[in-house]
Amino acid sequence: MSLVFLARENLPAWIGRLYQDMAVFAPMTINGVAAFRALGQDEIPDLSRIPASSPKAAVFPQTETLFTFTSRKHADDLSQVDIDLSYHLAEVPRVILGARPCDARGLKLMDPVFGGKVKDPYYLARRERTIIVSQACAMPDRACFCPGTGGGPYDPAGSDLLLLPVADGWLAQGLTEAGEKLLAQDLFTPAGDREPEAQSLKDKAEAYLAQAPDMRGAEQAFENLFKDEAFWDQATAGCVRCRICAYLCPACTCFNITDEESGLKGERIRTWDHCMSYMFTQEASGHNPRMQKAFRMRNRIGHKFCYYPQLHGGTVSCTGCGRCVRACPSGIDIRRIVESMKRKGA
Amino acid sequence: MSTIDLLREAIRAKLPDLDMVLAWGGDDPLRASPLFIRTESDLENLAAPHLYVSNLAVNLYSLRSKKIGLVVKGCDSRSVIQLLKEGLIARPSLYIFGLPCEGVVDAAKINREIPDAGRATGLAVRSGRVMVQTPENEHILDLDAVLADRCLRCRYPNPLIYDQLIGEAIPVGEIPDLYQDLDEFEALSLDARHDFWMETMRRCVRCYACRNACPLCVCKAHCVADSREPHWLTLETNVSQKWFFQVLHSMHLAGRCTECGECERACPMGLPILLMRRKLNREIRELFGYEAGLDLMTTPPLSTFSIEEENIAEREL
Amino acid sequence: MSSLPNPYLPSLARILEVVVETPDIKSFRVELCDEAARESFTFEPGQVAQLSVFGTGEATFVINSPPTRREYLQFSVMRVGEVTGRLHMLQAGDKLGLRGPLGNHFPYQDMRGKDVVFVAGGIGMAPLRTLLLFMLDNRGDYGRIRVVYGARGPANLCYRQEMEAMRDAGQIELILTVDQKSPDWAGQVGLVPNLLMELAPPADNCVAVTCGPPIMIRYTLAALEKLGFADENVVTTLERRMKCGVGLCGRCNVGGTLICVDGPVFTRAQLKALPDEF
Amino acid sequence: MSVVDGKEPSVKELRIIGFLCNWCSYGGADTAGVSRFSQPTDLRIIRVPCSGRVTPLFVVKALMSGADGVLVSGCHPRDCHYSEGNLYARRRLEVLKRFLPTLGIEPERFEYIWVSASEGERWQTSVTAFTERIHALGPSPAVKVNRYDARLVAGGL
Repeated sequence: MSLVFLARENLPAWIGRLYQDMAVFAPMTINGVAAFRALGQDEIPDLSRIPASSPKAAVFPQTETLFTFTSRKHADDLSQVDIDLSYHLAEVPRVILGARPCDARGLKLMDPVFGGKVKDPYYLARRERTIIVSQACAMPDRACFCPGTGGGPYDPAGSDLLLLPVADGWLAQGLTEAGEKLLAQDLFTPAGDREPEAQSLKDKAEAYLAQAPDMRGAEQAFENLFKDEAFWDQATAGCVRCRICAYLCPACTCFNITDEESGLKGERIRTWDHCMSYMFTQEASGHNPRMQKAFRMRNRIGHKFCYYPQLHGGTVSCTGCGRCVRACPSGIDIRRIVESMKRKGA
Repeated sequence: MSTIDLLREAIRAKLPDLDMVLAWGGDDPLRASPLFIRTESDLENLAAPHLYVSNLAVNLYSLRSKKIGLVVKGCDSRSVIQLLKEGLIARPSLYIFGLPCEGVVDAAKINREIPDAGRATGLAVRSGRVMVQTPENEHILDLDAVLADRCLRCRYPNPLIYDQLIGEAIPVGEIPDLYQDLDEFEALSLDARHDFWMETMRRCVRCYACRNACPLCVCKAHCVADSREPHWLTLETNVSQKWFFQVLHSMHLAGRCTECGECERACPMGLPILLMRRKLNREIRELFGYEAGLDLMTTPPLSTFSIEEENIAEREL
Repeated sequence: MSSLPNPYLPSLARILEVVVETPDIKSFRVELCDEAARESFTFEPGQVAQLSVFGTGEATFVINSPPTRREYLQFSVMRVGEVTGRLHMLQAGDKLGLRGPLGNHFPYQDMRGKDVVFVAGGIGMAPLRTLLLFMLDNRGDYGRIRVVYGARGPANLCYRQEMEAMRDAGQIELILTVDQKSPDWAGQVGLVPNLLMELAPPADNCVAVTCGPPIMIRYTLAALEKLGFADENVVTTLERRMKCGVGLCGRCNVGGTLICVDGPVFTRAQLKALPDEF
Repeated sequence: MSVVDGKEPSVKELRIIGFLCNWCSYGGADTAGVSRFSQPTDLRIIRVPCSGRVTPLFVVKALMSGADGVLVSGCHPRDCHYSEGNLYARRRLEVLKRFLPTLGIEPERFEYIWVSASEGERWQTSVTAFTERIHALGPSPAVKVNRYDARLVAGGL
């Protein structure tokens, strides 16, 4: 497919037009931290930084209503109550703008979870209405390791449209029909001879990431180390059990379900959950199969690098985006854990 | 000998008597991570002192059954004092290496200053300047521009409790205006302050890193924020829930918080949440002349009372 | 609304009767409100369902009436937490939500022609009751049926009258036991695994089905191994904290196996292939 | 403001939560009622064992959940049934009152006072004054928060 050019100064106009037809999720930088959000009118995203959060909330919101329930008491017999249940699926089309290739891959990792044997209608309704416009990573940083998970800074997988950075804008490459459609605008001009410039940035980015450790093929090592409590204790020593790693992860999908009510009305909500929390597996009886944080970390690593790959043809549930590494308050680096696991458990 | 060599030797000498020593290490050029030293070989991973950004006291409560060696900066030592004072940890199971501190760099500030800070390969501090090396550039910054906020208003560069001091105590410099940021914030209109929290809490992802990185938040899995009975909070990630949690956290720290700033440093969204805690601290200072974590003897002001309160007027309607 | 079925949406059910089994266990006999749904509801012994108390939440319980008896679905609930606490406040006529059936079931086809020994502790009798009643309703298919069932005290034995009636009718052999002596108890005293060893059922052509607190299960499995039961002839049903019940929410895994969809029923042979994380 | 004896035409009632200690202020309110002192009806009373039971979070939670004002009332200092509960309360509630403006909430929405069981008249004047104050301030800060949340939900889809 041919490339077209979008000048940096035309980005706001393009977003303005997209905004007419769909919700736009894009990174906004505040206080030095870029995070995805649904843009308001005339808000201009910052595509220059690697966003601290992933855009997964666009398809899997941190909180969503599964259904509402309303109790109706019978006027003639107040002990008789009818309960009405109703639910609503997303209808508004949306575009994720400024996703990174690792983010697009993250959605691809979530798809088989929510669209497998059991179909999750809430996720699928959003997913079907979502267009992904990714920006290739010309400037990966030291926390990035996408090639080690099967991706790459210019990996087109999962994107509808890929923006390749050049000095004064982007070369846009349509990858799907939906992506191509977004290009049918006078704001885009022929790419001319800009392709070598984009190519050279790509080469540099890939060279920068050449040392990324391979996170794949650790299934056996994990199983071998499963009972090595000292290993997991050490890997988890600094963990303060916050939820950063799971909440910023483009591939984490675990969730909680709770009820909230007020008077005769209420709703059942689904919220992101986190496996490093003691409460995650705490049973009402008092029994907890993952009492210690080391066991919870073991499950976290196992899920991403053993159980998920065993179910999905060796693909790890990690895109190498590096967000957990960048933001961990204790500097825990998932690369180091998997590397030493592969070494010790070989 | 340099500070790091002194520290290494001090730890090496005490290590046989201790289950582990908590210090800072790792290979990130912009910040060190907690380093759990169990064997001598772990000592090779010690990082340079201007990167000792985290407060290791956060680990003490969960390790209270062990014999722990701990390296503290002046600010960290206040958390240790507060934990001891509240009876949450015991002094005999603790060996404290006190480290006079000239300030630590704040990686978030460097990230704001330098677009390619994420690619940094090295950092050096020399005579008030910070050199950050990246594959393409060498950036030079003023140290004051990238020091952690708490260092800019530091009054206790020397630890207030220790078994052994590493190197020489540092003379305490001029004490800057402690609450200038708060004064500026309070000069805003009530509505503007309200809106500020709305916009701030909007960005909160409710990861509880602020709570979990706090050395004085010791309720862990029993935090009321995670409880359904009583049901203080729902799991909804709307502004009202997130805001209420911040108030709840601040309130539970009133008269206990030492302003170590870990809540703010741990926040992945860079939210200025220490402000709330600082406000409570200022009021407690003005009302009761009290600051947390300075000594082992005084009672925290909200755990006691005076029959005649000097600074509280009778309220009438 | 979409054409996809919504796996999170419960059906409404009505409580027909509440039976007080023990001081902290009640059985709820419920039926689906919608008549067509009621007619088409099928399940296998050992499958579970999620019960909702709207406003409080959902929890997983085994359907402990057998599929052969269709007048109601029975769930026995021990009061331990938020949802079970609210369930215990409900009465006949109240409405709740029901999502199911979920999970796998007891391999009753493989047990045909064999002797069966049930080993249960406390509320762990509930899932076994399903299979027990199912076998009684197909009595000719199975050999000797023995039940070893224990609880803290006599008052904590669930379904006691029901099981004693089965014994008196000669349908099963029954050993009831309590942990501690008490003046109102003339029966056996002692822990379930110990009584099982005393009973020493021959492992030959026999299947053992067990459920109870984790510690009891552990000792029971050891006892069964000593008695010579092959791993594939030992069946248990597991519990985990569950939310979605359909394999998505991610908390009930043991290794890559999800208790909610791949379980809750496992043979010991299957358990041995899983990581040791119970 | 509506008034029990109906002398004043009612304006829209607001929601004011009163946390009253069991031993003094609840009695004071009762005395006011028994003496047939007219009082505004905006106050919803929650009886607590002691003003020392009132954590500042009760007040914040009430305000954030839609209360337009919160009044805490206990025994006079030195008169606490448990001898010192109100003295602890005084410190906590004073800190809270000074904290509220930093959150962008008018500190006037919250007040704490001491009313004994015999002070029916003092109760009447206090509750009337507080209710007037809250009416002057208008509806609760939660209204703004909820409006903000609703806008985000619409934007977040």
